[in-house]
Amino acid sequence: MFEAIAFYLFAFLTTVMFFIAVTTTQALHALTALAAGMIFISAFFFILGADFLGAIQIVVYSGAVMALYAFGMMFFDTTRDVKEKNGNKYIVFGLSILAAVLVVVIFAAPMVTNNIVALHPMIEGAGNTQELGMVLFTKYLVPFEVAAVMLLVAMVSGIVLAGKKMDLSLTLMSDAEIIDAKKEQHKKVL
Amino acid sequence: MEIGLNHYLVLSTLLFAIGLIGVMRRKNLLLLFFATEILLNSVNIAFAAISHYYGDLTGQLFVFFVIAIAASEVAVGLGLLIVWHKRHGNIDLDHMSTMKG
Amino acid sequence: MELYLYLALFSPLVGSLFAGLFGASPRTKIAGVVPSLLLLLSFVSSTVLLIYILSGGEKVHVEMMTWMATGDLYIPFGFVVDQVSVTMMMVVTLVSTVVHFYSIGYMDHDKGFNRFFSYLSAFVFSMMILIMSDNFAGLFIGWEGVGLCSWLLIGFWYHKESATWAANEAFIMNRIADLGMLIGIFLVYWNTGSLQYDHVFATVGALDKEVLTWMGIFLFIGAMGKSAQFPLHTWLADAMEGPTPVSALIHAATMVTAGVYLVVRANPLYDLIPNVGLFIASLGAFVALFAASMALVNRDMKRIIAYSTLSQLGYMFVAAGLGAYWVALFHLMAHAFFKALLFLGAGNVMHAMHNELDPFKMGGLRKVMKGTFIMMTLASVALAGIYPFAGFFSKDLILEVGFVEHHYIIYTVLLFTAGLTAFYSFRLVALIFHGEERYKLFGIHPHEAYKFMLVAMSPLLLLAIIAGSFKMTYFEMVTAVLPATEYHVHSTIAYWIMTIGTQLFVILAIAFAYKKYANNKVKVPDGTSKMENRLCYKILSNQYYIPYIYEEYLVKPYRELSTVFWKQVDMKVVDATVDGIAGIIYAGGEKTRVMQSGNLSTMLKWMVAGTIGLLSFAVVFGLAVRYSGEIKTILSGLGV
Amino acid sequence: MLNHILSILIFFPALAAMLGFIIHKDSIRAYGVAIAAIEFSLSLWLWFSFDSSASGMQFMEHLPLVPAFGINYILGVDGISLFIIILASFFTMIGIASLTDTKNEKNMIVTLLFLQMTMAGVFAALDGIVFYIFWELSLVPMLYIIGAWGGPLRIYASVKFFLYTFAGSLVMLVGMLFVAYFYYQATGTWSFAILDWYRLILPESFQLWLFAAFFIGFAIKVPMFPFHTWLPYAHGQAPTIGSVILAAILLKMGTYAFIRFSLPMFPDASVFFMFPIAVLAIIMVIYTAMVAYAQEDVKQVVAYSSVSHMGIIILGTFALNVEGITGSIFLMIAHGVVSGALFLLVGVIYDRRHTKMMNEFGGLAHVMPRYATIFGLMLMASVGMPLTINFVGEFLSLLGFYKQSHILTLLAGTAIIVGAIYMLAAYKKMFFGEVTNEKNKNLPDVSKRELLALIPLSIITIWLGIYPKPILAPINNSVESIVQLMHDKSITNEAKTRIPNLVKGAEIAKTSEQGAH
Amino acid sequence: MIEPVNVSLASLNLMTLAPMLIPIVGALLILVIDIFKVGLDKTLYVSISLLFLLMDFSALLGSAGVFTQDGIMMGVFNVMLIDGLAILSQFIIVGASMLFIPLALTHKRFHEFSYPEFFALFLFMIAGFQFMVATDNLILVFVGLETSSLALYTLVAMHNRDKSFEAAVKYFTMGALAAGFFSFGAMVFYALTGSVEINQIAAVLAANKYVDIGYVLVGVVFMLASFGFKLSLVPFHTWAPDVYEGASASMAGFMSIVPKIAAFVVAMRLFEFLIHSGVAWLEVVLYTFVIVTMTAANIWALVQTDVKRMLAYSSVSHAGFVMAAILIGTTQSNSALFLYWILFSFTNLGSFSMLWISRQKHLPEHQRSDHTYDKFAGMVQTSPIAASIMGLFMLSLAGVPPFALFWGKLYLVSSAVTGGYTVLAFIMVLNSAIAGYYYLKLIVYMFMKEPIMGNDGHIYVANATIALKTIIGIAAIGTIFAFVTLNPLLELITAFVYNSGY
Repeated sequence: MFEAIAFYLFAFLTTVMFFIAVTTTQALHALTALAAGMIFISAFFFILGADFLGAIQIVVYSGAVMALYAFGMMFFDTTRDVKEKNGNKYIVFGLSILAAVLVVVIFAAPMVTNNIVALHPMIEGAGNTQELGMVLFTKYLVPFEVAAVMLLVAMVSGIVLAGKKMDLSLTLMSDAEIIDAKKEQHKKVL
Repeated sequence: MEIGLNHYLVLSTLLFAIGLIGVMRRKNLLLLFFATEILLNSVNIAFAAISHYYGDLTGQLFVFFVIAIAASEVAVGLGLLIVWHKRHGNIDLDHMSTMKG
Repeated sequence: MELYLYLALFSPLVGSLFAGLFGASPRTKIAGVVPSLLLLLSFVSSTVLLIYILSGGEKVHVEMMTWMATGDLYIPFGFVVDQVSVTMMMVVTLVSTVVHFYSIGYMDHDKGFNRFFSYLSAFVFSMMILIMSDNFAGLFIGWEGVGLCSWLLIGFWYHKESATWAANEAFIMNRIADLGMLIGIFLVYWNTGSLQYDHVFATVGALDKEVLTWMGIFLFIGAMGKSAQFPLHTWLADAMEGPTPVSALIHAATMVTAGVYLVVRANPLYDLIPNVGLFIASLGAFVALFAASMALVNRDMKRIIAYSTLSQLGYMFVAAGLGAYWVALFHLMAHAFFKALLFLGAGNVMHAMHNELDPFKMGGLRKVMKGTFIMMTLASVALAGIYPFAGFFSKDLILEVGFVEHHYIIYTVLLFTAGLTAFYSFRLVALIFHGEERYKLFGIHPHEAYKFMLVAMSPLLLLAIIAGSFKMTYFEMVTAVLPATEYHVHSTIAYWIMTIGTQLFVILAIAFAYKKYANNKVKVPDGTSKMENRLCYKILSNQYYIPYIYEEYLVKPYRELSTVFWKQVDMKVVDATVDGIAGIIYAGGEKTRVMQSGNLSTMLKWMVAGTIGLLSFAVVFGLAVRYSGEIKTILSGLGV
Repeated sequence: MLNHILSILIFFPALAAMLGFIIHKDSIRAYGVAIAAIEFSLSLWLWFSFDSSASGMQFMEHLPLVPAFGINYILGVDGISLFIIILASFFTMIGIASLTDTKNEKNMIVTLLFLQMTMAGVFAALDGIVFYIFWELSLVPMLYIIGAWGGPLRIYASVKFFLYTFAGSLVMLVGMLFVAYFYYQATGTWSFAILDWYRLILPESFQLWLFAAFFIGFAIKVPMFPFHTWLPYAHGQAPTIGSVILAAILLKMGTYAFIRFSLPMFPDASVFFMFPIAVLAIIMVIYTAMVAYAQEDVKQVVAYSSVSHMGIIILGTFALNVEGITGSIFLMIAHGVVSGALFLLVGVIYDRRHTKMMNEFGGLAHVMPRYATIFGLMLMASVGMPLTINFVGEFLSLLGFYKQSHILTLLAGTAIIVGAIYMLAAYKKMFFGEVTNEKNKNLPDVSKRELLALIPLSIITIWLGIYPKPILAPINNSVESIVQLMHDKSITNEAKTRIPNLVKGAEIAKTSEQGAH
Repeated sequence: MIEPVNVSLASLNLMTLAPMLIPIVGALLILVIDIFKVGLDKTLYVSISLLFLLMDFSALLGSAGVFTQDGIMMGVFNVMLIDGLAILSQFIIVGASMLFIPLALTHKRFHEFSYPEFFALFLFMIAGFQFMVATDNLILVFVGLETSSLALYTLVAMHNRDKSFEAAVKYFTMGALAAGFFSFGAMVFYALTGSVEINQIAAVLAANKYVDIGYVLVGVVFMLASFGFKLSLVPFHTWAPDVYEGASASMAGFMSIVPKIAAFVVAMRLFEFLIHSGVAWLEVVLYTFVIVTMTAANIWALVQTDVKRMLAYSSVSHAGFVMAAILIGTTQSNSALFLYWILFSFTNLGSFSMLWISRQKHLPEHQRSDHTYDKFAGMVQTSPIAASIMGLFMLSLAGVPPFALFWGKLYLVSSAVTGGYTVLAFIMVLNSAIAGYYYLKLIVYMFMKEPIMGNDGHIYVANATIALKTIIGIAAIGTIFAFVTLNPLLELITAFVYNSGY
């Protein structure tokens, strides 16, 4: 019973929050609603016994990602009203509602599957974090390392793209301009 | 009233649909990225629920990786937006249609 | 004998090539003399062969080399000299020798002198192939070859629009008939397995009547074109645009008789299908009358003679159709002599009159052109069939054939035509040589032709007079290969009545012609006289409006249809379809490329829309599978 | 060397063309003529070493290319292909020799040499894929020739030519893949070798579909009505040399392919489709002849006349008997010579006047008598005058088809009438009458260089018209074996009766002879 | 309680990781070098990248050798899956990359190559792709996919001009949406089967006899959408033309080959078993995708005015063409896919490289985009060899024999024929015919038109260096003489594909 109440409550809250996040014209509202939604989602994780995920959901999303977005928002100066031209709202909503309805039609039906064998069953008596760690560092070691590479890639990309070096475009400069620019740089360094 | 897997799946789908709405109607790229986050998050709920009901950890691992991916995407996406913003002073995708046809 | 055969056959070719060598160079006598002498050689060789055959020699048969051989088909270049072909060879070489010599004078002033002899000899060569070939394919070579030479010679004065038009007309009309001929040949091949005369005629007896009939009909269609039978006759009159010696040689004596020759040659075939024979005879009789009627009112000297030729060809076909092949061949021979003479005479007149052709503009020429006058008169007499000239023996024989074979209608028609023939022949003679000297009105100073031209014509004159006396010799010779039916009216009285009656009728016609046209009252018609405005005159002078009909209802529609095919069908339907398909594809690209608006939002929408589309399809499918049982029940309930 | 003569024939010009790039442009013509002459003499050598009495393939070469997929480099000639190869090299030679002032002469000659490679390849190939390679590749040089040296609409014409044929041959390719697959199913190995395919007996329903697929490829190439509309454009826009080779050789690929592929591989389908195709052929003959009559441009007349003649060739091919097929092959060569010559002749006048409109001319016989004579000769050959090369082919083709249908042959036979009509009309417009146009008054007659090309063609036209045997005999041998093969392979009764059995016929004749004794 | 885990090192089969680790090491090395010494020339990095790719290639050769002997290998807790598909596709990925990297050595300076990070990201990306193809675990697929994609977005943007930013943003955003689809699809499969490993999924679904077909279809739909994006199937292709146009020509050529083959391999793993289990729906949908993608992309390519955009649409069309192989799903068709793609990579890289060497920095006024058709008008007169080579590539793309792509088309269409897809075979060839038009258009411009005023032909080779010429030469030789290597190639591919169970 408690579970049901919690589910419906948080379901309602996340839905509303996310809905606000995609519809509001106030960027700040959107950001706030999104962050709230994320936190509510972590509630589901806790309900479902995925404590570790709940924690990183809050840490990574609400902490890191939202902070990044907030920073971005300030950088882009989009804290004010966002003016968006939306010519064909009906298409947007029509398509989405259709999508939702279609999937719900199927998902509302019970699954008859019965051959499911848990490959990595939950272990009695171990904490969620422990369990995850076990699997992550055995079976999913490679994906984990690749994810590390991915984060490295993301980092390098972020640095490169946001870096100062991108301000001048060698692609658009003729050879002479490039030489001039080089000299300029040298001066600065000196 | 038992909350079953289907409930979570339906919820996840609804949230996914909300994400799609955002993806389709947002013209401000930053806000558009919000919507993509919603997409990933909605799936995460479903994964966690399935994991829970099947007693299998893979779903939670998937969520773990999805979160990592989402974080990386944010980094790259913001990087791209920054370069664009530096040049054009806006991040409105309606201004971004020099190539077409 | 083979040597003579080759001499007879190839010397015209050598002559042609020799003259052809000078084709592009200015006029030289030698280009005319050498071919003429070579033809004389050919003539002599033919004579030798004739004597050889006459003296009872075996027919000469040579096979020079293979032409086509594939599958079961085997066609050699084979030549045969037998009684029939040697007769034709004599006619052809004699007339052409005469015409060649004559032409040296006639074409004297023409720029294309060398070219002319080249063509003319080439024609003789083709004609020789036609008559000497031992198979249908060889015949067809000659057949087409003479057609080609005829085209070249009719259009000899190619700067004249009318000449080239006539040349093309002749060629195309002949082609129509040649198609029939070709089909006939195919029929022969597929039914007998060969094209060699001896093999074919040995096997035709075993064939179906129906097949034989078709064979006969198609071969005769070929003959109709070459011999200008109705309805393919219009080209012959128009062919008179060519130089007159050409008309004499090709369009009177030789080429046009090729059709008759074909029927004669194929006599074993036609003997088996008397119905077709009767048709040929009827058509012949019709053409005889039909052509003669057009000759009555015509105002073109050469055309009159051409119609006369046509009419006489009709006679020949009557004979051939009724199975009297030797008679047909005999008339062919005799006709060749006097008709060529007539044409050459006409040529003299033309020369004298500076190419004036309207006999109404001449008159009284007998004073200045005595020799020509005599020759033409005698030729006309022969044509009219007055005893003892050649025409009497050959033409009266055909009348007799008609009578004896109990085809009285044909007989009557031919008899009437004989009168007409006499009338128009002497109308022409009278207009040209008698009466007032109307040419003076036009400021022409006529003169007689070169002496040697007259000399050259003299053999023909001689033969026109005496050819009839060879009848029995000839009969004995040819009947070695042709059916030897003698045609005698059984009752002697009837015979005499018929003969004398015919003679009287003809003489009356001549007298009438003289009375009407040999006086000084004849005026150059100007289209106002009462007679000229009569309906029948108009019909006749317009050749029954047949050329008009052809032009209006065949040529023009063909031309228009061609243009429609090109401009409407080919360009606007066939090609437009191809381009249309390409255009639709291209336009499809242009129309739909807006999908790529360049706007990211649109792109995302497309992605989502694609997914949704797939989803809807999936749901429909999934539901259908899940509820397949129920759906089936409902459907069966509905009676599907 | 004789063992590889076909490869040499194919690749020698290509190698020479590559070398041609480094030759100075002033000397390129001599080089081109020399190469083409060598190529031609090689092809003559091929002829002399060819055993005319044998019916099978000769000078076979076999080299695995993609054995895993059954693609092999197999070459060989028989009587059917031999003469077209010779003709191709001959036309390349005289084409280069008589080339008049052309911009970028070097490119032209190099292109022509490449074209020669593809032409030799198509007719020598005995593997479906190798055949297809050369077949497609031949489009490229021709595309370039039309597109780079053509008239004002050249790009449209060349692209249309390329795409149309390309699309058709792709469909054919699918057909080939099917045949190979059926062969695979039957034997367990892949093979694209034509001689292997010959051994394959397919059910009639398959034959019909495959025949249709091949037909589209071939029919467009021929081109058959209603796929012919690329041809007038291609000819109309192409430079003289392009038209010559297009008409003389490239069109023959289609008809040749019918004989090489469609007939022996699908005998029942050939019989089944005989009448529809014959009807198409007759439409080609009559309809295009009429269209030709309506033309105002002399080159278009010749172009449409090509279509018309190709109709007869198709008809002969689908006579399905020795006479017809032999005739059609002979007519291919004949038409190659004659239409090639006619296009050369049109080129002669085009070089002088830079127009091809007939109303611009008139009375040319006065000004250019030699030209008029040669034109006249070719005209007569074109209308099928006996003792010219065309007649032999036309006669045999029609004769052959007469066995199958009387009425249709009669209709097709109108070719000799309608052909005469447009040809004579065109000749009359151009050569007869008075010289009316001032510009025509002083045109020079045919030059020596032009005669260099025209005289040999004239000689061939007459020589082979009088004595076709040297060509007819080898063709006949090969055709007999194909017809026999078709008869043996055919399944339906209809086909058994339509296609003559040569062996049985001979046996009966023998036994009856014995009986007579 | 959790038991300690004992894993023997041998059972991990760490060798399977070698090919992926090599580029990662290379990338790290580059980053490290950059830390120590700034401003080194790009030639150094090109050489290092090339070297590591070469090592990667030889490592792959090793794997290939092992595969031929022992068959399919699993490694590192059965996450890595080294089968024929993985090896073949890695060969293509690494091979094409080796052809791509030297294209950095242009005569003109372009922005991205001044970064050592460019090469590092490039190598990371290669590793990402390699991971993606060498596993059947959807998690690793996803992570690999994202690694490579994120790097690729950056590489595109690093060209540093407005169009490339626009391209990168578009690519990125749509990529993010596709990532969402991917995770959703994976979720559905996970919900259905409790597994994220394709083999396992297949096994469970088969055991259940596809009772939950509706769920399966939803999963397939989202997977299709995700891979449709990666493979640029219509209507998920919209990024392709814009991104190709925005990216540098060399990068566009790279993108037309490497990411797609990786996606193809995953699609093959994922859809092949579904097709074989008789999911009629999927067959219909794929059929539609193939036809629509081929045809629509073709007709859009027809109307392009820019060669690069035309080639972009043409690549889309080719992808649709090759997608047919997955639809057909026989060993022959799957082999044909690899054969096609190998041959395609030579030709397409070649043609994009030709555009690359003619890249101008500043466009003249009459020229609207980088590579308009007009720019190539009359090219044969000024630079005949370049024009001939370009023409060669166009002919090959059009499928004119005997050039490379013809053989691919031949084998692919043949597989359609063999697989019983007759109509599809005809549609495929007819599309090739339509495609002929736009390839021909460029040939027409190059060979049959007069050059635009003031074009002295320098622009066509302005960017050329020995390195670029070598690459183009290799591509040209590969295009012309493909038939020589065809037989061994075909045998190898067939053996690899067959032994992997496809």
